[in-house]
Amino acid sequence: MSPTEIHQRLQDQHDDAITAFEADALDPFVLVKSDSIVEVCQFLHNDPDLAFDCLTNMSGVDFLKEEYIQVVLHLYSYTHRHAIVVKVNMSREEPSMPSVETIWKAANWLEREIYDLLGVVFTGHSDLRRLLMPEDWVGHPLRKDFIEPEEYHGISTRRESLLK
Amino acid sequence: MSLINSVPEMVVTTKLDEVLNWTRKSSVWYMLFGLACCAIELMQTGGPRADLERFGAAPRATPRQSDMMIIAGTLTLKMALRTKVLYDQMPDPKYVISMGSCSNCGGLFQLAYSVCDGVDKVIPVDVYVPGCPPRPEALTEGLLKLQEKMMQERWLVRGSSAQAAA
Amino acid sequence: MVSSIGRYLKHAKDAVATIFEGLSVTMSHFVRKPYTIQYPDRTAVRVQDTLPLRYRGILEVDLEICTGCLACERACPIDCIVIDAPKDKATRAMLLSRFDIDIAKCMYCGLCSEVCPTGSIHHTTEFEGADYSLESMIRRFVKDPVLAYKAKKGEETDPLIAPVLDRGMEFLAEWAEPVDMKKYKKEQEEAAP
Amino acid sequence: MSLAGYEFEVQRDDGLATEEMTLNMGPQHPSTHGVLRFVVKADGEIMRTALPDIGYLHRSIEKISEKVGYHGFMPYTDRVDYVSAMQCNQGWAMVCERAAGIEVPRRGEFCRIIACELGRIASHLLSVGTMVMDIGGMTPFTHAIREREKVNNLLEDLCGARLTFNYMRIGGVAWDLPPGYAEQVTAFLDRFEPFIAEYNDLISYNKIYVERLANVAAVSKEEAINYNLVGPNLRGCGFQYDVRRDEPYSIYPELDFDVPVGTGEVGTLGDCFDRYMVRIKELKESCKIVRQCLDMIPDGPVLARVAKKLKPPVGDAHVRVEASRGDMGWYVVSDGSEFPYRTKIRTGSFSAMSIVDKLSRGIMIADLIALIASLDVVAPEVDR
Repeated sequence: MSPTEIHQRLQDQHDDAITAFEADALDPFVLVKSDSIVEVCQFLHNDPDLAFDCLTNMSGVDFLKEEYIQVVLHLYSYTHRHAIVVKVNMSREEPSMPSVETIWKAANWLEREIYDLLGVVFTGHSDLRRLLMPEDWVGHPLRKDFIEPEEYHGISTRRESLLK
Repeated sequence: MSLINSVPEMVVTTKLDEVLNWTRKSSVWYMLFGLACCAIELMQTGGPRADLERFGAAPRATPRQSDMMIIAGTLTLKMALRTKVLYDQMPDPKYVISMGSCSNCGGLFQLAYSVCDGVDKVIPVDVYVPGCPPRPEALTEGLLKLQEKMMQERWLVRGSSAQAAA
Repeated sequence: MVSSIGRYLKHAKDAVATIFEGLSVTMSHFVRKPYTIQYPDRTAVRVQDTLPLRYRGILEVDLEICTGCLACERACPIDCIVIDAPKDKATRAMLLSRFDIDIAKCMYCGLCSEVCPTGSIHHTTEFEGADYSLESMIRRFVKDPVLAYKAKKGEETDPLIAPVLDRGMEFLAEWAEPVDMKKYKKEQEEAAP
Repeated sequence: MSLAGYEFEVQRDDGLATEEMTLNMGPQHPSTHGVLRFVVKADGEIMRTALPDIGYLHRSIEKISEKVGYHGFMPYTDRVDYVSAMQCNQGWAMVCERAAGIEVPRRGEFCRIIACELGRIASHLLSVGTMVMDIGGMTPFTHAIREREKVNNLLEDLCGARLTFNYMRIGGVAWDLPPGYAEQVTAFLDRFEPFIAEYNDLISYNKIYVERLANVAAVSKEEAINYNLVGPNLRGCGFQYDVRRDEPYSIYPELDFDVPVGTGEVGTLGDCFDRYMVRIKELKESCKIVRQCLDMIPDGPVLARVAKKLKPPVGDAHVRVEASRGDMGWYVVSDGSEFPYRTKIRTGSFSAMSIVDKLSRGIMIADLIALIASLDVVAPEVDR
């Protein structure tokens, strides 16, 4: 199915959840309201004509100037060999969205990574802990306003160049 | 009374020192401590083409049995604390070869937030090997350099180099 | 009971048989040529000389043909090259007063030699640089300030510089020449019929 | 370093008390393919669960991309997956080309594929070699490494480095094939193809080896897709899917190659042995692809002219590349400046690690090693 058709089907079912659709982008995407993401994803996964059985990628992007954080889900269907991108926007101050872990197991670690690096809280996630950074790390490094700490457990994170 | 660095300098004792050093340098067992990219080159160095065992360097799986630690790869802050533990577990005398740019000074990951820029911030380093990653021959050269250093140490004889050896 | 003993014996037989199969491959190595390169001293030629020209070993700078354009310093993503090239006020020529490369930090990516217009900065096949301290691993190429090289119109005539320049061009020739795809496609289409 | 959630537990069944034991494996462990840590809860020899603890090699490559620009990031992609750096190069080059709308000369594409497939051979060789070493056989590892050195030499002739190639550029490749390269590669392939049979003799069907791998940690197709297992791990479940064939990019549609899948020949479909065997079979396919490319390679330029300060238009792009460890997703967001706004790399090892927790339930502790080895996990690819 083409992205436009996918969007049409989504629109028929979940009209109020979809806020925008961009068909001309390199990867056409639908923008979904954060509180209805689970229903939309459930539909995308279960509908036999869509059958998005695989979450290939999930990334968080911090838009500092526009003051929102965006979570981007790249979905792919092994059954029908088509793809769609789902984007969710949320506020920078308290970013949170429902977890889609129950639909795709792959989301478990991807969401943990986003929580770790960008601080997005996924409500309903079974095990939301830091994944990559140590548990006592302060801050979310992939945020644009992240400032590198001076030292970690007595190890300084700076190094003077010998070429000075 | 311990004999270490207490005997006066004589031909016999210096020769004995040399014998001691020669035996030690001919069996530097290194710990399998692959961190990142350099670990692959470390494997290849242990492999058939470069064959590090020609110089008596055999891989050991545990720090308790090894004389040398080859820091092969990027040391992250999370790993730096563990590296210190591993180093402390090695019996004296112990040596460290820092292999590759990342462990020398952070190298290309100096820009990163989670990387410890240089292994010498955590443990003392004896030989630095440049390269990203160093080819097996370069690591072999690093080992030879370390052996040179080992040959100059004094264990029995009192002398100016006693401080350095200790 | 009998069948289980039989199965056990069959497993044992299989295990022994496949071990010997594997060992026969290993044994065949007794008659194959040895593969180890006896670096450093027991090789017929130095290992460095067996490496291809493209090999990205430790960087070297030919100051005779360095134009002081700072392209390499800018191309380096990690700032391991530092060049000071002030203008001499009296003669208005460019002086090279400093050209340092930190080989302990360098990542040997080749981005600096790719942009060099004369092939002055290039990777050599040298890889031996292990040392006891980081300070001694900085390569300082400028001892006394030298004049930067100025490209001449036409052929280089200076007998001292010409061979160095030729060598630099040899390094440059290794790099692929970028083309304008639109133009290239048009040429192809014109040539086709 | 708290171990929250892994507290010591005592379980009492009827009569006999069994203590659940919490073991710590790694981060420095000789057979974990890099620095990984597993918190293993075991009941005797049987594992209840093995929770992976990753991040010991998190080098913030994604953040660095925001500081070094599009061209300067290329060397860093080598370090994402250092065992098969070529495909990472290609992934980054392709996503930038897609975002900026750059076309690659045809010869450049062929150079890329030749390099990539050689890289795949090198990667799979290391994978099967270390797998045998993890299981306990030291000699086959040296055999694999010996052949890998030859591939390394070929790649060194091509791009001057053995591991971190930095071969590709946005818009093509940095070096054309050196003179006489086709003959060199063909000579290697002629020598290498019989070696695969030798490796099968030496190890693949060895009784002890088979017993260690067969029926261990089998994955079903649905489970694999749900956990987003990719590449050889997915094909090991008997599901024929390869990005090179099914979502073709570059010149793969013109090439003729098979997609080997696991058949469950010695045990359950999708067990460790199947995943291992897929890699052995892929070695052959890669040889086939390289041969075809060498025959078909046209003349012409290899590198398109690209602005020194590349500024793709505002927007985002996502590409998928079949790397040695499977489908690798590259996502880049551009804000119109010369630095990427955000880069995300979704790698095969990452999803493979996330399934370890599930697969490790109820298998022996020694099988965990076989499981990790068969998933072919490379630590920096998990952590980036």
